[in-house]
Amino acid sequence: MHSLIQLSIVVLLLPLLSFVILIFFNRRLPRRGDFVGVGILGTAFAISAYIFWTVIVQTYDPAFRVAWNFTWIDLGNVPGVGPLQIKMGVVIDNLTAIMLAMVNLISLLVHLYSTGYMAGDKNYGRYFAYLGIFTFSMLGIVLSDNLFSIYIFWELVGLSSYLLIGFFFEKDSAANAQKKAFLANRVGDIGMWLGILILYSQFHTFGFSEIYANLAAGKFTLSNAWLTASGILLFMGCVGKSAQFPLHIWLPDAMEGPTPVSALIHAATMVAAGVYFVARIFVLLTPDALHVIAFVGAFTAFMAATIAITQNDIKRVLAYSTVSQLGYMVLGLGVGAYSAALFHLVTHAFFKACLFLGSGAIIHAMHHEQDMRWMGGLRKHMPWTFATFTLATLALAGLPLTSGFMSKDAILAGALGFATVEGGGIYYLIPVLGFFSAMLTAFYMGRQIWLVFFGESRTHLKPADDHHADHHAHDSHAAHGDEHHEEHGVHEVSWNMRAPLVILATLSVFFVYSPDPLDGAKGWFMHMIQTPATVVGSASLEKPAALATAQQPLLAEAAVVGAGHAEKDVPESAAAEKGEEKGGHTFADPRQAEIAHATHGAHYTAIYISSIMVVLGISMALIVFVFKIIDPDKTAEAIRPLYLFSLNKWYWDEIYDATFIRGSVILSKVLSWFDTNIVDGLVNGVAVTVRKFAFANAGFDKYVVDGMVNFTAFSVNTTGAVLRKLQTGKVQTYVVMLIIAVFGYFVYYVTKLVY
Amino acid sequence: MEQLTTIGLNHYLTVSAFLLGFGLFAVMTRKNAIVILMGVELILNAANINFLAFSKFNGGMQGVMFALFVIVLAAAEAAIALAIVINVFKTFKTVDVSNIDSMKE
Amino acid sequence: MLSLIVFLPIIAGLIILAVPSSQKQIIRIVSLLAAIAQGVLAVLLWRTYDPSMAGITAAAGGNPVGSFQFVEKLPWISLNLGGLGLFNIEYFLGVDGISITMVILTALISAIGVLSSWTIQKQVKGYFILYNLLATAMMGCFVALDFFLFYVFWELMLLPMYFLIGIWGGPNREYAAIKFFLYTLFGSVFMLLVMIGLYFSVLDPMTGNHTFSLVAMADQHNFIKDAILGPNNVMWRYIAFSVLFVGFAIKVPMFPFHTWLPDAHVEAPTPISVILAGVLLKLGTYGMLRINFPLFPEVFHAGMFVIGVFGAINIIYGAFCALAQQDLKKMVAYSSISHMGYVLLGLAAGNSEGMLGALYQMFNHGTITAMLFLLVGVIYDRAHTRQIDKFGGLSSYMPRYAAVVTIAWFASLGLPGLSGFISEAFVFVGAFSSVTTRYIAMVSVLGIVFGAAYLLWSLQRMFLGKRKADAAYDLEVGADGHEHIHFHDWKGKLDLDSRELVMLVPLAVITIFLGIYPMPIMGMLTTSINKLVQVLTPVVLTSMN
Amino acid sequence: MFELPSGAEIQSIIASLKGNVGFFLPEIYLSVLFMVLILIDLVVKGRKNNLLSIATLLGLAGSIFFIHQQHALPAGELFFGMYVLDPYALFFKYFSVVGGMLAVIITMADRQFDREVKSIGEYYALIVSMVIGMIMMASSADLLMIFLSMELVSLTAYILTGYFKRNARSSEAALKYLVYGAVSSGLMIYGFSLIYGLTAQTNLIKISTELAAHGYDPLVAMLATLLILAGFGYKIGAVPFHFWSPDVYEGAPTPITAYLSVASKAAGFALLTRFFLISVPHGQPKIEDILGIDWTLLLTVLSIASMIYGNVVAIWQKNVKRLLAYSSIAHAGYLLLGIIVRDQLGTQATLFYLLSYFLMNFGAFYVVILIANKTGSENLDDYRGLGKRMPLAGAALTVFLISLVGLPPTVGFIGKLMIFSSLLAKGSLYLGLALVGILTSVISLYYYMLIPLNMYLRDAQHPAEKDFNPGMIAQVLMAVLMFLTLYFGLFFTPLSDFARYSSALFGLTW
Repeated sequence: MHSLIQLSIVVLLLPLLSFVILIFFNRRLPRRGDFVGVGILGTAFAISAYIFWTVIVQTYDPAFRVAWNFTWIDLGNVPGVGPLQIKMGVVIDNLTAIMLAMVNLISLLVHLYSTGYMAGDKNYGRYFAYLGIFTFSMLGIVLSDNLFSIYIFWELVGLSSYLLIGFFFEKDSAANAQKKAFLANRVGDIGMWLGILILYSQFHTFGFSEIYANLAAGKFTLSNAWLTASGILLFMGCVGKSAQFPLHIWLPDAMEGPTPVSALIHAATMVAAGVYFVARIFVLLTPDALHVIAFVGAFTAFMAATIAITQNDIKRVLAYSTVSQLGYMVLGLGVGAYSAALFHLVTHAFFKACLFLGSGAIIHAMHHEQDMRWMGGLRKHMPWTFATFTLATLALAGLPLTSGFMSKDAILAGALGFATVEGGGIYYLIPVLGFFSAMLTAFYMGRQIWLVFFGESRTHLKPADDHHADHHAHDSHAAHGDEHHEEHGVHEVSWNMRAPLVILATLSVFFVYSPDPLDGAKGWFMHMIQTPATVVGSASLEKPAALATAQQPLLAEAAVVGAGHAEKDVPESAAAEKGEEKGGHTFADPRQAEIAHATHGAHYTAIYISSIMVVLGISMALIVFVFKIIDPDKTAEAIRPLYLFSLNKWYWDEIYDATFIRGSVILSKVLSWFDTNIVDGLVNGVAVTVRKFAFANAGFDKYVVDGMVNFTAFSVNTTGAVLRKLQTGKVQTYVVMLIIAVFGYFVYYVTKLVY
Repeated sequence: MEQLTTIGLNHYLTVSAFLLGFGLFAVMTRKNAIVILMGVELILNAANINFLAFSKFNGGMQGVMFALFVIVLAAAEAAIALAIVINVFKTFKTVDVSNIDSMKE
Repeated sequence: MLSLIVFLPIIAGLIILAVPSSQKQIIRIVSLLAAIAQGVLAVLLWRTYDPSMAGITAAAGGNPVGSFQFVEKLPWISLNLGGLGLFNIEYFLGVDGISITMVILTALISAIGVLSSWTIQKQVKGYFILYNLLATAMMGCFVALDFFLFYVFWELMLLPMYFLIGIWGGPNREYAAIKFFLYTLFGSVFMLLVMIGLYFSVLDPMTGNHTFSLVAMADQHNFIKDAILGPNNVMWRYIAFSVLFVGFAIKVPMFPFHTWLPDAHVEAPTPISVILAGVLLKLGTYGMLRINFPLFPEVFHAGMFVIGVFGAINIIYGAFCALAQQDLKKMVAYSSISHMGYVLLGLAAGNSEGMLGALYQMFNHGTITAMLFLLVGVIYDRAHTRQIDKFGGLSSYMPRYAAVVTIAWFASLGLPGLSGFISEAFVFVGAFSSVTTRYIAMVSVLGIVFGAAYLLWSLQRMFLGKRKADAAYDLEVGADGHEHIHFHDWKGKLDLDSRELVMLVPLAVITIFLGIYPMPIMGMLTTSINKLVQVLTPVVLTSMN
Repeated sequence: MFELPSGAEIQSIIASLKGNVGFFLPEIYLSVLFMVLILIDLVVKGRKNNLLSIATLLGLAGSIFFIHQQHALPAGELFFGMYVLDPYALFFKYFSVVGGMLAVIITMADRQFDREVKSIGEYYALIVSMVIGMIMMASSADLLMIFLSMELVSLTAYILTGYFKRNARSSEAALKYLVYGAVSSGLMIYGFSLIYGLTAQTNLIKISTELAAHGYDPLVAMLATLLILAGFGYKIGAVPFHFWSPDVYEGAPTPITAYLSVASKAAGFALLTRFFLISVPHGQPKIEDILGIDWTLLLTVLSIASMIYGNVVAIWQKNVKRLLAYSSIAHAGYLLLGIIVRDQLGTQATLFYLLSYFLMNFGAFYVVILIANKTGSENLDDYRGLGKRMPLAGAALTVFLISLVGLPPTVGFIGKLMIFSSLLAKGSLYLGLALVGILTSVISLYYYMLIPLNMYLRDAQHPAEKDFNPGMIAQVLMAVLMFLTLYFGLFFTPLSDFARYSSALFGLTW
């Protein structure tokens, strides 16, 4: 076993250890054991930093990969398949190393920060335990070498988020939010699970490398529609976790969790998992699947940005900005800008964590006031927070010299390149939405900065009733429960909350990633994380399905043999490949190669457009909020339908509520009714019939008339009229019955014999 | 003509059938327990006539023996029947079988 | 050894018969000792079981000993029927992979049931006698390899169950008990006919006589070609299969034969619910695996799709019905229906993965649902109500209880890391890999979401938020300034007491352990399942397209 | 008309009769017992209930010895074909005698006799005479003997049914029984006369040969068959000849009910089986062509009607004895199934079923009596809470009822198993019948379980003010019956072997 593997397993298990210790013993430990959590995470970070150092800095090899696995379940000699084992394992490559370091760092910072933020909560110890399992789950996703274990940790992330979002479970809103998050994620998960099933059903393995090898070898025997479907379905997992449309609804509600948790969820762990996962499966995505992904990402980016403009809750703005940024990443993956998307994932993780922690500091300082309308002027009271928050905001908006600029620009360049290669038309919608969202991002972040930090304090403007309600509705834990805040006391937070802000802000600056502030591609990140070659060649995919199936092995072989063949078959792509050569590697797949080439070409165009957009956005924010040339309220009035549309988040919650949720509840009631009344009723009906029949028979002796009617072939009325006079329980009627039985049958027999 | 002048098997059988019919009629329609029992006697005697007739026309002694035994048993049965009817009369103050119906359904 | 594990409870029952009924504690302890001894034996079986022996059918030459383990085969009844040869019934016990796990489960659940029965105060003696009878019958069903013996044990379960529900049950117990009885009897009487039909259709290769041996029946070569259920009599084979299937499906319970279950569960006392859900339901699917499918493999093959559809209906329908329930126990009951649907689906897949998932699910559902019912019992003991809306915020006041509930609930909804997940996952893997059930599997995954929905919703309504206005308990502020709650006439400990912990913690630990490392159970299953799949598929399974 | 036998012939006849007497010892012994009992009744003064009952018990037990002796004798005809001795007849001899003993034991337990009659008098003698009648029924091979033995049983049964002279229900039952029985036997004897007319024979075997050899008139044959069936159907209590049974079972003294429902029914089956299997010519390809009618069809109709009617109507009963009466109608249906298949396995199954029915029905009636002794009622409502007050009785009754349903591990289950086995051994031919049997037995569960339901699931309406202990002997007897019901449910080889051994009828080779 490679020493890095051993270390990575240690890293994986350390947070779990923290969870186990804290969940069982937190009440017996001093300070509820927060030092255990912080200490363990510190250790984990140290180890992962070492891994990072070894892999990224020392080895510096784009193709670095070590893997290890063990047999988890041995299915024996399965009929029709042969010996079959389900393996679990760990893989470390550059992406893993980076993600490990990032996750552990942010987690550590959140732990540290929480020691300040959560101090005094009655479930303080449990909180750290939850953080531990959250980190563990996320690390599991990062380290997994197969779909099955990814799915396991995927769900565990869901659980952890459930626990953390609902940490203040006494609040109904929190309880609702945690449920919503879990269920929305589950919907995504079933898609992902089906995707996994499609792949497993073909290859009888969950391992990435085996699946890709099999795919490349053309062993996928179903039609290509299935392959596309599997890609889209797997992407559904990402839609859930990374809060893409249409499952984005859970994320803003998840703000009910403690703010540091928001940082952890929305920056480093959960939402990143989705993007990370798509990156892992990137190579098996067919062009069709990629198109879907790209459109979903672009739409999400745009939609969330429009919503973020009108939100008043400081965390909600950030939440929607997260959704929007995740949209970018997904868009990036969809257009094939693999490394750019991951780059954005990492940069976003840092600056968004910074933003969330910063907002947490603000909320903390404001005594759990989250509404931006009642903030203002915090610049003076909280200089550290202000500085770091602003820096992170700039990065988010994508101003040059920040990390965000580089990564976002790379994605947009990819989108442009993609649109050109795909032949324009509707595909240009993707970069257009991307650029437009960039402008909106700059605008709403400008608005936020202004509302929070500049101007005068507007705390006193808050309506009293609202205030009271809010007080209970937000982060009010027991320790703060009775502490009504007065017109004072807004001051900078303590060091343990400040330090993480500073660290994260630092990591939002360009030089961490690339020497050239304008081109992330020149940095180590883009070098280490390179777009992998697809294993589902587009050439074969364009063939009619029937033909494709027949020729699959041949074509796949051709794809494997590589560039040489491709060059012969598709001459025009040769140039593209050459263009990409300086990127260090080539693509066998012509489409991929073309996109890479076009992306490269679009780099500067993207920079120009996006810079313009960002400037536009910021200036609009300035115009509206600083110079007050346009009154936001009046504008809102003027475009009220649009304003409400945005404020109410495009009414997705209402739509889902009216359709899926209410539909399910109604259906469940209907089915339950059906169950008790119809299904059970049928059975009881049979019983009743039997009893009725029994009654008829019991009355048989009683009302012999009727009974005779059943037993004889005589006319109902005449015999009935005669024999009705006979009464119950009489021996004579018995005798009559006897005689009728004997002679009746005889008459029947004679009749039959005669005719 | 022979049918009318010579008494053959059919005559016996016809009489027996009539007796059976009367017996059944009595058993089905009469209310008095005694009369019902008389109906039963008619049925038994119908059988007896059959036995004797068959015995005569088919040969063999079995029919005769049978008839003898039936007569004896009819007597025994009558004895028991009357005892029971008397007992019923003591308890119910009636021998009308249509009134004796405390157990039903 | 198997005889001992089967008849231990009945021995305990006989001892109890001699104990005066006022000595309640002695009665309980005797039962507990028997259950523990049974557990020890089960562990012993588990440790000495050789997972490389397949079971299902006999070894070469028709001898079951080479294939089954711990075989006990004694002549029991041997009648001369003249032209029909000998009427042979054997006392034939043995286990293979699919039964050893069930034996372990039964021993475990029986023991926990005894603990859970500690609070029974009414007619303790009668209760434990019936309980032990039930325990014997259940165990017997799982180890019997003679159809006749199996049937005897199968029917033997009904009467104790009837009384246990009927005497110690809730307000509507008469209805529930007779419903249970009639329903299950209805299912099993047809089995009797099929059993007789099979007897006349099968010859024991070792003796050449007709036989009730399930081992001999599992081999199609032993069928007489033209007998009533012989291979040439296709129609009757189909009918026999369907009839058997319905008989077992009632026990499972499969839609639309499930309506006895919610009633029975709601009325039954907690330990009986535990037994019912934990073990009895498994008998349905076990019967399918042991009898229904291997004996009629070609019919099974033809019916896979239908079974799968019913599995899917169970999964989704059960989940929806659970969603609508106000009574917690009823919800859990419907969740059982939903979860047994996974078993059906896995069986319908007909491949190793699906079958493995199904069997593993049987085990896990046993432990998890037992936990669920115990937890329902815990709260019912205290509050005397199970209405979900009569609670709220319990998490704050009963943290340990809430923690165990969370584990159980999440295990039930199939959270990874807990055993239920792996079984569900394998069921889906199997069902999807089989061409027949692929689309069914795609529909059934909806069950994952709705399963989560009803469980989380109930969790929220009972444990999260704050005390509801019309809650079943009072809120008061204690001397230390903390809020406490108390139930009206509950004298015991508010949170879980040690007895309850002793019941629940092992189950929780098993659930977690098997969720992380399933091989202790799965390892025993795989060989048998592969063999079973082989038996079920005369031709090589074409799952690769 | 007749030729008188010559002296030599008479000598040989007498010699043959003398020779045959050895084969007739149990009957003779029982007849002597009958007279001895009457003598004891006349001679002994004062209360002599126990003396009489013990004497009867011992006397009947003694007859078992004589019956046992007969195993050594070869199977064959006696008294010129009037009477046969074969294992089949022996079976019913044992059956009747042991049944009679149980009836005596139950009578001893029944406190109603103390209330209703001053002296038990000739009661036991009548039981013995009924035993004799039944034994002869099972052995009769001639229409005349059939008639005589049936009448012997019927007449004693009328008297015994009306034995509680001051009890209205008892008298009513006797009257109904009498009228119904008399008409039935009248019809049957008329049917016999027609058969005699067709064949000029009264011996069953000869009838068979005669019918097979010569022609017949289908109409007459049909009428005769139906009339005879009425007589047999009345004895076995099958629908539609069952009407007497609920009323009689309810009104008669419970021991008599038990005895009638078990032994009298069994004797009826003995007759029916023998008549059906022997006199109907067999060995021919299509039986219905021989006798002009499909006997099997008739019996099938009877059987199905009985199973459905008996079980379905029983659901509505509130009186336990009446409930058991209807259940006995249903059981007649199950028993008929075994006869319908017309083979050795079927006969064996019927005999086995009779044995199981013997155990469980006697057991059930015994417990009913014990309960009635204590509660004074046979109403279902009065059974509430009895499970707690009389635990053993409750348990025993539950076992008997479960056995009547046919659930393992009781002997009733094996009975049903054998019956259905015999049906299914014929392939799918009788599957429909088996289905009806199976389904109606599910229905039967419902009403049988009403009794345990009341005993255990419901609480008594009145607080217990008296002692519910039925006494040591009763407890032991109940326990023994219960144990046997269970034991033979698990180890039924001896019963089954016995039934198989007994399924050999004289004049018939399987």
